[in-house]
Amino acid sequence: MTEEDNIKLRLIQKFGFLSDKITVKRPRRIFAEIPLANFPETFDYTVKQLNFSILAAITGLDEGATLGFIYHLARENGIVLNLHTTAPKDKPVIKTVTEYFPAADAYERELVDLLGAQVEGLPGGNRYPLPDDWPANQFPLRKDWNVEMLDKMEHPEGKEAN
Amino acid sequence: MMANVFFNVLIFPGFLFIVVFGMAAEYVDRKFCAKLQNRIGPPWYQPFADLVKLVAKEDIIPEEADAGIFKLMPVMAVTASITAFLYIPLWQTQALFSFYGDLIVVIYLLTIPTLALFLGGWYSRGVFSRIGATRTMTQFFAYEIPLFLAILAPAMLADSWSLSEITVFYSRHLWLLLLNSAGFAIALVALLGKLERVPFDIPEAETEIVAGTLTEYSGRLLAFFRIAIDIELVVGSSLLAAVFLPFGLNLGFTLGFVLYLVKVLFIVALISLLRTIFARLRIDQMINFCWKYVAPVAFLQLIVDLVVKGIIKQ
Amino acid sequence: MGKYDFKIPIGPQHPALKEPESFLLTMHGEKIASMTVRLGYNHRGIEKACEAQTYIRDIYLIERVCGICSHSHATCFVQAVEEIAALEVPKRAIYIRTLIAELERIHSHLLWLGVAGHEIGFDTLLMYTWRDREVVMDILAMLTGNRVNYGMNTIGGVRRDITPEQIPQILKAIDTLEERTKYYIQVATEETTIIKRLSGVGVLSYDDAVRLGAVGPTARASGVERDIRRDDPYAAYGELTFNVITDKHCDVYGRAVVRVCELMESYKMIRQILADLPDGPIAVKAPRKIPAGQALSRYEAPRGEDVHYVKANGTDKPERVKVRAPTLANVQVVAHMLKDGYLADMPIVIAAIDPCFSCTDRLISVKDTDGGDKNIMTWPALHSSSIEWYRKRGIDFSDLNRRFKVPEN
Amino acid sequence: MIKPGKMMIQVLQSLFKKPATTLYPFVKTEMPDKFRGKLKYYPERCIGCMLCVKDCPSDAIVIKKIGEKKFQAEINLARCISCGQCVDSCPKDALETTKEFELAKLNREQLKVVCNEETCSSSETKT
Repeated sequence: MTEEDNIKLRLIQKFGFLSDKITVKRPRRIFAEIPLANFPETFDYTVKQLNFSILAAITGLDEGATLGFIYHLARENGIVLNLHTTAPKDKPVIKTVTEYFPAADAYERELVDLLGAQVEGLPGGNRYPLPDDWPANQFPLRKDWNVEMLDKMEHPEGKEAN
Repeated sequence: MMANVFFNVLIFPGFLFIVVFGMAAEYVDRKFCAKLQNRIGPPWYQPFADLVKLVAKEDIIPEEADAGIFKLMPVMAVTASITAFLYIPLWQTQALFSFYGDLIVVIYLLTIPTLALFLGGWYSRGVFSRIGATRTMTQFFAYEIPLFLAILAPAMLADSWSLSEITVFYSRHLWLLLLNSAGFAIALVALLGKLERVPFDIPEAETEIVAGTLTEYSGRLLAFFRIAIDIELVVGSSLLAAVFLPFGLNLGFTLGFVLYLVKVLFIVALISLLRTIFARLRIDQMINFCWKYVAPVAFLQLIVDLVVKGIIKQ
Repeated sequence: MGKYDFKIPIGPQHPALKEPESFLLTMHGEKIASMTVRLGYNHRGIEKACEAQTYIRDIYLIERVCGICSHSHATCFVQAVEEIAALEVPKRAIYIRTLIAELERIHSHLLWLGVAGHEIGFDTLLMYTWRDREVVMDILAMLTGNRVNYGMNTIGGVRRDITPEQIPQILKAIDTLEERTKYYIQVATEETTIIKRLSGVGVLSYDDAVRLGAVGPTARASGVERDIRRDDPYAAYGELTFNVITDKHCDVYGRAVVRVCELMESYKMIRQILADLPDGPIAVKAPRKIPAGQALSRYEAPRGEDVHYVKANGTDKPERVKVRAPTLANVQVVAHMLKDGYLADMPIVIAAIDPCFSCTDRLISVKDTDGGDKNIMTWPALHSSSIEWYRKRGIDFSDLNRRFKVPEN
Repeated sequence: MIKPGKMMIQVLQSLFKKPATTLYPFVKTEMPDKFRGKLKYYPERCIGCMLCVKDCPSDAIVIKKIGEKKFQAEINLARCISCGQCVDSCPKDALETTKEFELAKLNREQLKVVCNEETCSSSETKT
């Protein structure tokens, strides 16, 4: 049995609800769908027990009614586990993973700025990557947003950008 | 008589000559440096073109700066270095003006451009200028004493505080010059610090604090500072040439003058060479280096000169 | 913040930074007490723009994420697309891609060495390394046509072939570069001022490197043995033999050593590639519409791990393209490394991760808006104001355009 | 092994070497053969398939039909990013990259090049 299948098996053994949600696309690439409610425990298990010690990136997706989040976790030997979870657009709340990976800070800020996700427990700091005077509720990576909206966008009057 | 003095001060070998020679020295420095770095380098008129460009630009004085001091300091720097130049023997043993103790005056006049840089930077009130100004001052304390000691040692041996008399003494005892070669090296290192050249360009370290003290300067005021630095380069090199290389001073005007130019440009080339082969030091490393190695060697030079003086007297 | 502490802004415009980025340092004399980073000044909307364009167009857009590692981003992207479309890329194409990738690494590392020299005030090192870098730039120009943005990749292969006459030229250039690199190794390990400025500066321990997720040479200089080329082999790296260079210095000096030694490995790899360059076609025809699917592609760029995620929806435009450039992972580390350091060491510590902020920021161009802040001058206003300034002093530049006007056709 | 001034020897050797830099605008540099510079358009070969227009990443090229089997290309050099994709896409080799790279003009209008059978003969592309 390959290492990828072994990881799949261990995940299914631990979390029964994942039985048909994990696919091994090709060597070293595993994709898994995880319900939002079970995400923290699954994430904790993968990082701490399965030794996925590198967070390569977090991708945010606009999937119509929901926002998708993919956590690309990697092992030292090159195996990547992509944990995909979704949150409804009207309540796009996810928990921060900065306690596991301090570097996740930048990726999560991107989700906040570009997709309008709300990340619980994200430490304070400068926003990234949009300018400080960017208007609220404008999320460029959402599918209903297009560049023309930039022209119609109200420029906050009198508010000085530092 | 009066007309003669005016000619000497304003045209030759005073203001006009030294400004032109300063720019020529800057050109030699830049071109030689470029050659060492395997580049073509600037054309001969580049320093002059830079000057014209700066003079044509608008002077911007920061709102928060102390306008009086901000404007005064570049002029101070230029005048002080030109004044110092008049007391240095150039192509003969006699300087244009001299009196007993002019060595001390020249050394002090040479510190004025540094002080002017410090004050100008400090009163610009910009954050980078202030860091630059503080660094200028910190560095000043590190190189100034070795420079004093290095120039003092030959003076002790010559038993005179007048630059002209020192050159007279050494042109009679040429072999004694070899004794001062350590002093020459130290003075050269200190001069690097004074001129803020790599490895001691800490106060204007471009990648750290933009342009250091000169960050807020622009237009004519910056042009004045640039001239002052060019003149300082010539004056410093001339001082070193007068104290450490005082040979061939009785060849008459033409030959002597050419020899003088060669000497100064040799020292300028040495400075260029030094600045191409080192990285910039950090301010703490620079102070460490100056106090740990340069100052003790300078003291040693002083002691050697004192001992030799004792032997000669006997 | 203590009584005598003060703040200095490094950036968005600063000579030490080649691209706009802002670091606000709280200083305690010459020492840095703390700092905050503000990224995002180079955000150009590339990820959003990718969604609006076809795959073919996206290659060139992605290539322009960064000028120095353009081949890295383009390769990373096309690999993901090829994986989704299940394309069988010809072996020769894969080898040519790898060749360009290694040549790019050489030029990037030599560039870094020069920049590092400049940051510590050693301009001679800058001039010399950049002169020698021209050798590899000429080779890249010969193989691909251009010095940067090579445009070598296309979905399903590469766009240009290598002729047999070019191979000896590449080998000759590699020999020259190898000799020069040996000299730079000597300089870096022997020149006193370089050692003084680099060692003990910007220390990042092994544990911190792992915890903060450092990538590339920055991580390897702290003893973290991570290299995507070996761990997650892509392109032809699975068939090449090379060493992953690590170093135990954990400081800027270690990072310099790692980069210079990696150059030697790259020369080795290029010789292997040219020796076993397979024959055959250089590209397969790719469909315009990519079937639905997703792929994650990882790539060891000169600066560290580059990650691209592509999601396709069956049309000729991607659903989502995500780019994680190496600098975004490393910039987190800089704040840690700068703490309690000297201001003088700030440029070299920032430079030591070989930052590329263009890569890091990728999204939205902000249009200049009239009104708002009155101090902002538009270009025509600035132009007429400067003409006015000179006219007051008796110099008239206003008809310059007329005199310089080039006759129409 | 520590040696201050390690680069001294090489630096002094440089004095007797030819400079590595050139005086560019006075000394011209030759571009490599595969260089992707200004585009050259052959109107007589064009069949109006619009593949180049479709694939251009920066919308720099527009092909217009000006008569029976006659086409003209409007190339905006200010937009062109010199990727050469149009040349790859063209099925009839009606486009070609040249070695010309000094394209700076005083205003943007001059960067718009119109090519048809009258304005550019098959061998020469005029600006």
